[in-house]
Amino acid sequence: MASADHTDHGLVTSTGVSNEKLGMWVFLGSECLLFGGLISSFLLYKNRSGTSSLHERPHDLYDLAFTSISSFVLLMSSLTMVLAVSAIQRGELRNTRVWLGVTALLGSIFISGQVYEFKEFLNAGYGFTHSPAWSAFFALTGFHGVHVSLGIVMLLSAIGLTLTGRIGRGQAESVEIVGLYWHFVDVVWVIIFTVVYLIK
Amino acid sequence: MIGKARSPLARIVPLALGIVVFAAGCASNAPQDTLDPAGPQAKQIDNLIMPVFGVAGIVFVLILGGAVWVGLKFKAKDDDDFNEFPDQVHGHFALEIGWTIVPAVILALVGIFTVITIFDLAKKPADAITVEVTGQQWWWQYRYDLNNDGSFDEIVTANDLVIPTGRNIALRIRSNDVIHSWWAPRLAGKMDAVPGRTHPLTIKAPEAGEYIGQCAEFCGLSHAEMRIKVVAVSPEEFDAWAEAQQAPVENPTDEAAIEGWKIFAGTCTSCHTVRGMNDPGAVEGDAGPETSTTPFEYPEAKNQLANKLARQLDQGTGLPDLTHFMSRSTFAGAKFDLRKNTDACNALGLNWATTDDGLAKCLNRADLEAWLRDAPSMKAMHPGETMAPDSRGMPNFDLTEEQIDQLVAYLITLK
Amino acid sequence: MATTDGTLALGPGVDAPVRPMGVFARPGSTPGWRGWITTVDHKRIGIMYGAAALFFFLIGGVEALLIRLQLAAPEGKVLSADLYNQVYTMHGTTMIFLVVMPIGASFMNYLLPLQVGARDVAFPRMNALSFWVFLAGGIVLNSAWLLGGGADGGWFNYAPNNGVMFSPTHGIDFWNMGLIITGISSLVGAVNLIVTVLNLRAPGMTLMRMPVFVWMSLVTQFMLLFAIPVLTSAQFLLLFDRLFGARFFDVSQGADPLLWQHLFWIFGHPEVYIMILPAFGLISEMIPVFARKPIFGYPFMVFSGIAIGFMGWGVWAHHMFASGMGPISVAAFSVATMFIAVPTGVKILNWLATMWGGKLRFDTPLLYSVGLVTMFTIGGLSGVTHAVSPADTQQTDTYYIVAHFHYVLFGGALFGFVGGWYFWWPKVFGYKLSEFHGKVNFWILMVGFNLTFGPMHILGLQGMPRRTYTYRDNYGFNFWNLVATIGAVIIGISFLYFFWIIWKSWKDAKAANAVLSGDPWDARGLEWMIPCPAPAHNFDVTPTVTRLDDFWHRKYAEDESGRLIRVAETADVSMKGDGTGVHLPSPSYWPIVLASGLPFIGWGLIFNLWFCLLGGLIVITGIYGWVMEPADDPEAGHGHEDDHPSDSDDSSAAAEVAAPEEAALVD
Amino acid sequence: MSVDANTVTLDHGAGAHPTDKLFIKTAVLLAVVTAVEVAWSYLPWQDWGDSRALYFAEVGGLLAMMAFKFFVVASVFMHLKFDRKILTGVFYFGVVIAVVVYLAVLSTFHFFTGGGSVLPH
Amino acid sequence: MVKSASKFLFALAAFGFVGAVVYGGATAGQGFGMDAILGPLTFGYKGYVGDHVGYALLMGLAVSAGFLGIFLSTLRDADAEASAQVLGLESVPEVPAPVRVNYWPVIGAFSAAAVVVGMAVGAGMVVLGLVGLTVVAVEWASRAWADKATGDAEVNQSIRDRFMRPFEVPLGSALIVALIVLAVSRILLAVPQVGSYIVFGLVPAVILGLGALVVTRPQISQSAIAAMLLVAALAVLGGGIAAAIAGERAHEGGHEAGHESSLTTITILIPETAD
Ligand code: HEA
Ligand code: HEA
Ligand code: HEC
Ligand code: CUA
Ligand SMILES: [Cu+2]
Repeated sequence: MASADHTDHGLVTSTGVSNEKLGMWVFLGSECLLFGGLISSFLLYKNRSGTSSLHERPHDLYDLAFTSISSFVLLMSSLTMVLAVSAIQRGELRNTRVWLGVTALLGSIFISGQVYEFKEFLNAGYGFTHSPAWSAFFALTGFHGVHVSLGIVMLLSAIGLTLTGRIGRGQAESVEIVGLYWHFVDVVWVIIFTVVYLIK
Repeated sequence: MIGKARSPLARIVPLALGIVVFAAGCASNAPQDTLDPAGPQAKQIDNLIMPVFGVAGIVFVLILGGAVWVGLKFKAKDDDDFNEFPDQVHGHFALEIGWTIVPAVILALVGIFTVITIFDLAKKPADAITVEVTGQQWWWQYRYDLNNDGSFDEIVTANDLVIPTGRNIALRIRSNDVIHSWWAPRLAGKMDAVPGRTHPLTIKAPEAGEYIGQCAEFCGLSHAEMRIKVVAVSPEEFDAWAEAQQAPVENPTDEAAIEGWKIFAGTCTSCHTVRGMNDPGAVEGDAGPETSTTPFEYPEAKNQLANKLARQLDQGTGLPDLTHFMSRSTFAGAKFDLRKNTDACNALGLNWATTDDGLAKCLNRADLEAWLRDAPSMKAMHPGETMAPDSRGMPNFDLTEEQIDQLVAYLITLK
Repeated sequence: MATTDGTLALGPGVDAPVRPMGVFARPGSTPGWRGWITTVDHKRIGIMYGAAALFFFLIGGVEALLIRLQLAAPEGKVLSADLYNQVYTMHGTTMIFLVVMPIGASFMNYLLPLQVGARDVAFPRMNALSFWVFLAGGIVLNSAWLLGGGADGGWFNYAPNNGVMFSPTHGIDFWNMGLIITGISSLVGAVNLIVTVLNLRAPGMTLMRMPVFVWMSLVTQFMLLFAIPVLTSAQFLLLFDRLFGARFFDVSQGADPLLWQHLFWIFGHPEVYIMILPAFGLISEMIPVFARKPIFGYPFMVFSGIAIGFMGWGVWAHHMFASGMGPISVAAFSVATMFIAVPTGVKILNWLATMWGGKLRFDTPLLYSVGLVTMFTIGGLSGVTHAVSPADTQQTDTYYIVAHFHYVLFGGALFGFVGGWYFWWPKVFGYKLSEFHGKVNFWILMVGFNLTFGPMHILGLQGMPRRTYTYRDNYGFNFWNLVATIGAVIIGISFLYFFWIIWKSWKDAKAANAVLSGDPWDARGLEWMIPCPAPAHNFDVTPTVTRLDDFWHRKYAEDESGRLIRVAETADVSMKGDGTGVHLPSPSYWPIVLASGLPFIGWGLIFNLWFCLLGGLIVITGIYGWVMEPADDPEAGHGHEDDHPSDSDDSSAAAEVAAPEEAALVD
Repeated sequence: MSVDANTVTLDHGAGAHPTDKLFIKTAVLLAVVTAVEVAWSYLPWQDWGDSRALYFAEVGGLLAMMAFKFFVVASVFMHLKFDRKILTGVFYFGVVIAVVVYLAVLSTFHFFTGGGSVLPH
Repeated sequence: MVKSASKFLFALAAFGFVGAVVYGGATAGQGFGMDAILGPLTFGYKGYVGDHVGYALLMGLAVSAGFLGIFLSTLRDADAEASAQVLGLESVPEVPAPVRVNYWPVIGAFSAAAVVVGMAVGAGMVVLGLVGLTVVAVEWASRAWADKATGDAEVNQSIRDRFMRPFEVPLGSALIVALIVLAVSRILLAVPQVGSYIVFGLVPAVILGLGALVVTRPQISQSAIAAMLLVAALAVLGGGIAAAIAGERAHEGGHEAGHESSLTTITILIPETAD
């Protein structure tokens, strides 16, 4: 595969950043407001866990040790993601695939942890429809989970595309952009972990 | 080409000015006119806004006048050579800074008075009567705490808010279902009734009379018909009224009324309350209803949404309390007059129904009967076909004319 | 590795058929409706936005007329209470989301690339996507009329009245899904246009050389970018509540309905500036042309626009003055709101100053521009009286508010847009709209508009609440309501007239069969440098910009005495539109395919989740088909290899910007 | 975020390319901070009294570490530090608006003054 | 042009559709009437559909087969004969038979078997079998079509890819994620709480370590990596299945009683400034 870089097309932009990358960053700026809305809904509602006899609040049931591990996992996936990006920038396709794969796997483990956590709460009698606090909890973490899952699908697709040759060194930026999304999701978890889990 | 006289704004200005002038001099028979304040709270608002209208009016004249003037003055002549250019001014820093600062200063002034007024109006009034105002689809309920001891007196009314003149009334505004907004323009600005929250509003009526208002937040089907009537009476009259409100009802003696009483106990009490009512069943065949002392047991009224929420939120019940129904002048969210709206009847005041004569002359029997005949056709409601738990409003009971007469005969005993 | 675009061999010695990949080839430039469906040309997309918005305007307008008919006299019987609530809700929603916003989008799509000197937008396929998604959202929203009735909670749909308990029909679900979908469209569009403006400017076009319209669009798109997700998050909460039994607005479990109000208005207030700023930008382009002077105080115009954009984020709670937030919040938002009048005032005065001392040619676009300046001021001033929060507790939810926002929305945004139509019509369609009829129409509209909405000030101050399907005979409301209804009919007639004008001017132009010059108004922006109508490839060569209003300065320059004189004939500094060898982004099927999946997801959530599956499949197909689509039409015979980045959108447009550049400056 | 440098030929990030070593170091740093965060939240704050100052120390510490992590991930992993400033501009623009606006919302609910009770009573 | 391949697909579509309507109506338990037909016809919007899963699968079969059919018949040039017509050739170019191995029949047979066995064992297996059958039908049909498209196997493959990849890549990825998530979360649920920490901490550590290993040792061959992945996949799946069979761990006496402030409702009083 030809290692055509953008510059080979004579691509010129007013800011020196490619359209795709600028577009992704602009989009991430917008995502802040989306997650902000969900986070503040949760904060507002976190103590409002309903009127039935089951009135424990989300933070009465957290398994902090477990969630800490899952935060580590996601954090490490950010590392592997960035390693994948620098691998492809160097043109090491094999390593790119490995790191992308590891990232995807770590992401999947994170999601498994979330499913596990959700199931535990459900077992304790708290579901999405229980009360404002629980609705907000599931909506926020679930939304994040959906983002992570989409990220994983993107990563796996990227692996697939490196295999068929549609992504090569010349398209390192595509991987970088997937990476931006991935890191953003990680950064959102950084906030959720502190604001939702650690602060009582 | 368009002639000179028809420059862009020549027509708008007189029209717009006319509007402003007209708006300022308020219309005569507008009972909800915000520009005709009566209570001190409304007056305070009025005093604040009038100068602001003035400022706005001046800016309005300056800008629109300016636009017209510029338009006329610099309009190109038909024979102008367009290749002759006007001065190519690119801007004028001082000027622009000027018209940044001047409005800012004006607004800062307005802002100061606004903030002062906000905090002034939010003050907790001294020596007030507390009234809990509960909005529900689509009428208002009032509960009184006359001595402010935190527990309610046995005064529960609907539609008419009776208050003494010259006294601060501290309203505690709540809701049993969706958001409403309590608004009697001549007394005060609006305050939303938000379920789950309690919002304060202070009103005071300097003079006796009726102050008209209306629910002002869209609250569903009959939002347009969720009306408000504040009846201000002298303190003496108020005390008498308050005492009468707390008295228990008497059992009916009239034969038709007794029949009506039975129907009421059978059909209506699943929703409505009549405090102190006796069980008509317990006195059947006895010496007479007036000797009965068995208090009536109300079936649980769970079929209406408002009731459910009211219980959960621990606030006023969700359906009109009819104990002293005949002391009101309106019914069904003040949509209909109970006391005929004639000068003679209005002059009878709160006690219009205490005399047979007053009742005969002033009872709006037609609407009341129509209500009992088929309430949903009188006011858009969601009564729910099977009185479902989310029903809101009074259903049609397919009563016969005779039953309706009997019910009315009973209702008019609820003085 | 097999190349996906290789010519398919039919066997030895057989030539490839014309379309080697059948329907899977990237479509070429097709004429007719297929060409429109697959187009990625920003100009065509702009036109489609405008056409769709006009269509929705008819719907919203008919709804408005129904409202006015019902209210013409007390105790009206045209609509039932239930129907009235649906009609006014859909009226407001339609006008805002399906009329004013897309007309703004239409102007921005058409003009931004031209005004910054670009070949197309940054992501042409995404541009097509945002249009089709918008259309899908509009269809979902309005499909409610056919599937059980429209939303009935008002355009801001307060909780908990928007819950299933209180609004059991599906109307609000359609509202919710429809607006989530149009939100996606706005978001995609915002990313696209922001990148376009930031990245695709012609050489020499620095930020402070961009036309004011480009600036206002940039601010608008940033506001959209940040406002839309807030609405979306609120709508997701509502969706979960209504369709999956969540408790976000269940008061009996401790929810607080004010949460919805905050989220809605954090979106809602920036939204009102999103609606007005494009119109501000348009008239900033038009007034200088007809005053024959440059815009007065360009930097102030730019910075006040930016200031409005910033301040717009700090005032949302002025819609909640009566909601019981407590005096501190009320005071803060009250004061913040007032100060937004400052930058807006700067704009108004700068427009007047631009006209001042000019040589005003009152063509229709200028009439509408002045109409905006004056009518918007009226609306702005009533806005300031709302900002006085104690007074607003008397005004809120009355017709005084209705008067305010129709003055700013109709008298502001729509006046600017209609003026813009007159101004840019020749650029888009190659013929001018009739000046004579345009002026007559303006005055009819002006009278109708003021008759309709002027009296609402009075009605509101007299205490007539909005959103009421009926009013009483003896409240003093009758006369002005009748006047307003008459006014509304006049507005209606003036729009019928407008449509007739379009038709008539088109016929006349066809009969006359004259070719319009590229610069019929002697205007200033780069878009006037190319022929009317604009050729598909925009500029023959990418212009190099040396100052604001570059095109104007190529025509005119100052002589020794400082007076402006013509230095070049327009034709000499214009482009002929005959550029060759310009490679344009290829059309694509996938945007419309992807968009067509969304309504199914929307309907599916409401009726049957299996539809979601179908919709989801379509969307996924769309996305991956899109990603794997070759960057070019294979027939184009374009030499360079096709291994474009696949996870991201086409960089083709950007790549193609590298078309020939102007070698030397003209002067 | 004004970028007046017009039409710059594209390059992948101005400045030198960060090395993998830097990324690994960063990750270790982040891991350490996360560990401190967790430990911080396990400290027996209640036993030390319930003064406001203590409360602010607890919550403030957590928030500070969170902000630090956010910033580091964005700067290093997401290359903001090495990339053109416009990217930092558009992203942090959103972050700042989100933070300011949502904090304002929460304070209208008296969230920080007892209504939603983050503070001890 | 409707050729035999598309005819087959249309027949399959019709079969699936009729099957879906009959099945949906029959399992609706509504007796025979308008509803029983209307329901399945309108996707349950008007009237009833019985067993949703079976109905949806049959419908899915109908839709996908129909889609393929339309697709095939629009693609005149995919057909040798048609191409010949277009090009005005005298003779139809020769189309060699496909040479690649076809696994789909085997998978199809397994799926069919799963359905049959599932009839006896349980609904889950039937569903699995039906899903398998659908996948097989789609994949096989697309491949059969692509194999005849031209004489060049590589080109055929690329045609097939262009068409199928948009489905395969995302659905395949999603499937992988779903399997991992299901399996791992099952394991976490089955082991005791401390064990869950260990599993949850160890698995990512191993993944990370192996990743680092592979990257730093370029000599590790492709097949070794594949073997590693296979082992890991088997471990995860095996663990998941075992965990699912074992069921969730017993609940450890619930959580501590929790806080006692049974807040019934939250009522917010707006503070008024004092006099
Ligand atoms: C295009 C849309 C648009 C625009 C631009 C504006 C502009 C403004 N709006 Fe408006 N507004 C709406 C659309 C808009 N609004 C809508 C749709 C609603 C109702 C929503 C609903 O409830 O359904 C609404 C409601 C609304 C309310 C809530 C009312 C209520 O429901 O109780 C308030 C309150 O403060 C308000 C204020 C303002 C202010 C201060 C401005 C300012 O930006 C105006 C500034 C302009 C000027 C002031 C004129 C020019 C200035 C000068 C010439 C300088 C000199 C001036 C002075 C010194 C005063 N608006
Ligand atoms: C840009 C936005 C916009 C525009 C252009 C309009 C245009 C109009 N609006 Fe709009 N309106 C809103 C935005 C807008 N509105 C919003 C946001 C609300 C609040 C909703 C809510 O409370 O939730 C509202 C609410 C609203 C109300 C208050 C309803 C209530 O509170 O109960 C009223 C009442 O008169 C009204 C009237 C009109 C009229 C008469 C027009 C006219 O200008 C319309 C003119 C257009 C036409 C007439 C159509 C074009 C012509 C034809 C179709 C030809 C056929 C015509 C004839 C034969 C006569 N509007
Ligand atoms: C299902 C509940 C229900 C039942 C049963 C019911 N009502 Fe009502 N009633 C209502 C509601 C709700 C209203 C308030 C309607 C409104 O104004 O919007 C009302 C209002 C009234 C009013 C007007 C009260 C006022 O002050 O506004 C009267 C009188 C009345 N009902 C009488 C009766 C009688 C007599 C019966 C028995 C035949 C009856 N109701 C049975 C629900 C009920
Ligand atoms: Cu109650 Cu409106
Ligand atoms: Cu606003």
